[in-house]
Amino acid sequence: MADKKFHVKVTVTLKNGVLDPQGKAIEGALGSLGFDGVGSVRQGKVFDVNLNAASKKAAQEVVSDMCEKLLANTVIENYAVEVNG
Amino acid sequence: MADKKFHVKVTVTLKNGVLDPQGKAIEGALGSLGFDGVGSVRQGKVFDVNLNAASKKAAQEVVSDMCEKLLANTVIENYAVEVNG
Amino acid sequence: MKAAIVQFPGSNRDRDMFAALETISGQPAHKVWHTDTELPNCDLIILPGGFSHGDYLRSGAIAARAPVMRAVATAAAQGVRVLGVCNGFQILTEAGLLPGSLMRNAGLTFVCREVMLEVANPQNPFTCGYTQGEIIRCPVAHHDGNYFAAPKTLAKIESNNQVAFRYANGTNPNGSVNDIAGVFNKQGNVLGMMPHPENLIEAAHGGTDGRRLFEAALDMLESTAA
Amino acid sequence: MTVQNTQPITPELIAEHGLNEEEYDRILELTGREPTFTELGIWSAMWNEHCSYKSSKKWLKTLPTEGPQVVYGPGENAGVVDIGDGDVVVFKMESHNHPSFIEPYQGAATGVGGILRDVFTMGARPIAAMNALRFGEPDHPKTRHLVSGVVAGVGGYGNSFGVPTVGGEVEFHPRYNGNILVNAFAAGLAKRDAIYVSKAEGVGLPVVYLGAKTGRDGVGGATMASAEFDDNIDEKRPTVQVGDPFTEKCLLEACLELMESGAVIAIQDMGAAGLTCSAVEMGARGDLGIRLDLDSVPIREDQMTAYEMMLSESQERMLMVLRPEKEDEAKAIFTKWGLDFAIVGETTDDLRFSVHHQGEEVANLPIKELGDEAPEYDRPWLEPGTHSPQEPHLFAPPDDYNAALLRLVGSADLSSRRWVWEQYDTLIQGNSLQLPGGDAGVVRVEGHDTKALAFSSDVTPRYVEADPYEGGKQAVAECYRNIVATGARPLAATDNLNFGNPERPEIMGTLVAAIRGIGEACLALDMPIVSGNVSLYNETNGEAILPTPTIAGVGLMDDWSKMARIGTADEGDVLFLVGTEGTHLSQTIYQREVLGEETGPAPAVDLMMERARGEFVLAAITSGYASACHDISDGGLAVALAEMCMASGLGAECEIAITYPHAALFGEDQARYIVAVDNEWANMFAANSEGSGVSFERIGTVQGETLKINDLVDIPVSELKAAHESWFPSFMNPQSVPEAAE
Ligand SMILES: Nc1ncnc2c1ncn2[C@@H]1O[C@H](COP(=O)(O)OP(=O)(O)O)[C@@H](O)[C@H]1O
Ligand SMILES: [Mg+2]
Repeated sequence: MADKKFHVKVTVTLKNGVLDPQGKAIEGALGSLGFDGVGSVRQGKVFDVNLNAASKKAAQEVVSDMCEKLLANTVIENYAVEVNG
Repeated sequence: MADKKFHVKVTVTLKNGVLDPQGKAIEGALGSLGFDGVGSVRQGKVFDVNLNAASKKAAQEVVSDMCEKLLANTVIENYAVEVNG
Repeated sequence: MKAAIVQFPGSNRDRDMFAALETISGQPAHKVWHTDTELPNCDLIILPGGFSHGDYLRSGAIAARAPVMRAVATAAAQGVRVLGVCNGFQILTEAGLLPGSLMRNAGLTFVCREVMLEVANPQNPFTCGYTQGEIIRCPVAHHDGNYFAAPKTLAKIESNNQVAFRYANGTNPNGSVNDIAGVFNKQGNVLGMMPHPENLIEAAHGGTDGRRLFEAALDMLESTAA
Repeated sequence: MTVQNTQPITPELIAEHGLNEEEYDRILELTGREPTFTELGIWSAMWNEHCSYKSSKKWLKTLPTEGPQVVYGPGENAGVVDIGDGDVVVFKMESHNHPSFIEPYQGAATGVGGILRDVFTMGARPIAAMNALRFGEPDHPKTRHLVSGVVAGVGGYGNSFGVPTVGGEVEFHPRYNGNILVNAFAAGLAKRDAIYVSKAEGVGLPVVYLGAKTGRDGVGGATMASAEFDDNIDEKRPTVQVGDPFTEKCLLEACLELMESGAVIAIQDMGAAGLTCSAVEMGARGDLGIRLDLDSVPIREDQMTAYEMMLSESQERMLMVLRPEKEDEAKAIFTKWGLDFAIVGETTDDLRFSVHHQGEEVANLPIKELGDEAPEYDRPWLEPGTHSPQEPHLFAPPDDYNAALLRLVGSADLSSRRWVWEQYDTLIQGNSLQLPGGDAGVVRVEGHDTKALAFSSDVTPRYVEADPYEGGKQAVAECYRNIVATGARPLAATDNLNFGNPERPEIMGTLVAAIRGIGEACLALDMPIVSGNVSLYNETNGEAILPTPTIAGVGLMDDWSKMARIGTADEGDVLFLVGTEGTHLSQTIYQREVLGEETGPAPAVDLMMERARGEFVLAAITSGYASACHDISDGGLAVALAEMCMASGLGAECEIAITYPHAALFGEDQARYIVAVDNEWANMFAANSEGSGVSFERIGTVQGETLKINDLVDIPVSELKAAHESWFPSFMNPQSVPEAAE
């Protein structure tokens, strides 16, 4: 079957309430660099995945599966998948 | 001045041509998990920043400044700032 | 010669470095806190290993923006010797005092083991205790030591003889480009390296190959080229 | 998730808190009324197995805990042992089994963080760490993921914190498929006259909260650690604690600075059931009441209830009682290190634990009873059965001794753990004299020219399963031997007792017998138990882990220049076997790997013989006769010889007296060592052994590049090494080695 190319963006973020030491350190550093008014910073990951799939829906599914199996640690992280044609 | 709350999303990605060991390792791991058709994977970071600023534009500016000064290493990374009301 | 060691929150080989300098020179080094804006009068500034600020965001990134780094940059511009080991190397690249970046190890895991280093340029106050092409032993212990520089920068580093050490005999532990383990700045008074010479300076460490680096930097060698 | 303090106390709620009817009746009596919701949480935290040791206390009391070297035995955050010159070594081991199964990286990382905190809470700077890990069978679908996460987590925390990891264990067995074990050990150095404990003194003094902010992490965690798993495991996930080694490193430096300033009266880290346990302990120990004001507790999440704050297991937090006049100085230190500092209460004279939140008193309980009156059970137990001995002739010999030996050194349990320990910083602090790969990790005592400490962690669960009493003895004996083999004198030990559900009499019987064995061995080998940890309910769907009482020992070396190593034998050295010919093949690695069975009794441990041979080997090493030394354990004499050859890169030619070849080569009889002696000293060594009545045999010479044993074994050392080094990497990276060896 003739697959199409898709560009998929995956965003992985920590679940609510899970401690984010990185975010905390960045908040501190922004403060000491003189940035005021910073309420909170949370850090996450993005993945740009290029892949071949039969359809947009198939791409969405396969990348969600990748998230479950590898890209996200679903015990403490959420993920979002966004497919671009 | 009465500041408003803004939620800003910063995406930091490696510039083209910059080595991405994590992305490469993920490509390999996806392959061995049986995912076919994966062209390339690049890993980046996202930051969710909550801050107070006078306006959307001000928020945009201050966060861009944060990127220049800290959040991104502009020698090897690009950044994008997206402000939500 | 007087040395100063800069301490950041999360530095953890500062004590190793302090002990090594004292063992070698018999003199305690100054300790400088990351919020200090002035440096004590010294001829050698050392940024030690560790996980400054947890290495959060990027290794060395937050430390590179500490107040003390302005003073370090000024001193470096005046020709004071600056040595960054491991996290110190990462901080120096983040601060723009050395070219290139240290990315995640190619194997993605932390690596602690002994490697072999080839001395690539001994015409320098840090490396003049070694000979050209000499192979020495040195331990590494890092997660982000994969040296990377864009092709143009890399070409410059090579043509200026800015490579201090290369991993030798197939012992590159992290995927560094051109096996680079340590680089100088253009002027040659700033050195950054991933391996830990301070952990191989006495019999108890099982070898003393790291010693000559400090003896050279402290002008303690018998015949130091000026 | 926010449950108000007025939540009615129903039988379901009581059961959810792991409390039975009898326990609840006692709580009603001690409270003098129905407890509030927060109070129920406090009682359950204090009375759960993890904090109260209610099933094991009766038996733990039988362990030897005293000796002239012991400064503080069990009961403090860590044991404290004198090493002379005004110095002490402070150490303990603790499990983080359940959390590591749920989230391997963070579970292992926070386990390391917890044990480091126990050590520096007492004023000691951590100088060495170990990790004893047990995973399910290699083929189990979860194992690889768990190994990689746990190892990365142990390294991620310890490396960043800056403590060298100098030893540990990794084993695989199907009985750990549903319950892995992560036991973390840490040791620190302090001055004998500058040890800090949790006992508060003085009324009206500020109770100070230090370190990281409080979130909802691990709420219910202590309860979880003491509950059996079932398939509903997913529901328990959101309570995962995340470790922040950076904050912990800052906390270490700040605490040590603060102690030096003289501001600290009492200090207690917040571990399981954080604020509750630490506050109660400080008060109860000091015969004081504590009043807490939760509105001052630094929090990082909105709308936290009193219940959540009292039970939160957020990491990197401490509670202290400070001298009021030093408050400003103390605060400055913490600000310098970027840590939260808040006065959250005070000591009182009414022996009540009184907790206030938003203008309301949410708990008011008798503090002594909370601390000391936890139930203590004499659970029914069954004396374990025994196996009759199996003579060597009942076991088939291998078709090919070379193949058998290669198989053993390349097996899952005996292969090199390099893949693991290279992810750990083993060199930091510049004092590591022996790295993982030998018998024990050895670390120089900073500030002293010649002294060093040796560390080893050991247990052979298959022996404990076969015979808990002998297995318990064996764990201590092997630890003793590993320390002796470096030339250090064993000083004291800590234990981590990992077992299944103690409410099952056969499991309880195993625990009882193992403790008896451990106790006897510790007494005979002069290694008092100075701290420890018990992890029960390691079961999934009714299947328990192998009984795993991990023993971690510490030894002292007066002069490290005399130290022995596994790999320092020289060409021409004479090899001696200290001990007798191997005879015991039941429950051996040979039986398991080559014959595919695990049957019969564990090897018996003759403690008098262990002691006598240990003393002899120690004397030989400290008088400088031994150029290398290694104890004989898993895999027997042949594996021990192979390990010495691989470590030195040199071969050996051995001719040994043999009755049953397979038993002589692979038997796992106890109390044995191999010592390499310079040819010049060989006769002297032999005369000394004879003189001291220790059995020995001159078995061969170090030479060439091949290991030869009689006409049975003839393998190039390089081939042994290839088998030994390849198992772990090919297991963890199957894609890079397509046809991974089984
Ligand atoms: N998880 C680990 N971390 C660090 N070192 C380890 C680990 N597991 C095993 N080792 C090291 O590998 C070597 C072999 O382990 P083991 O077979 O358990 O030793 P022994 O038989 O002497 O008790 C030892 O030096 C031990 O400390
Ligand atoms: Mg051993």
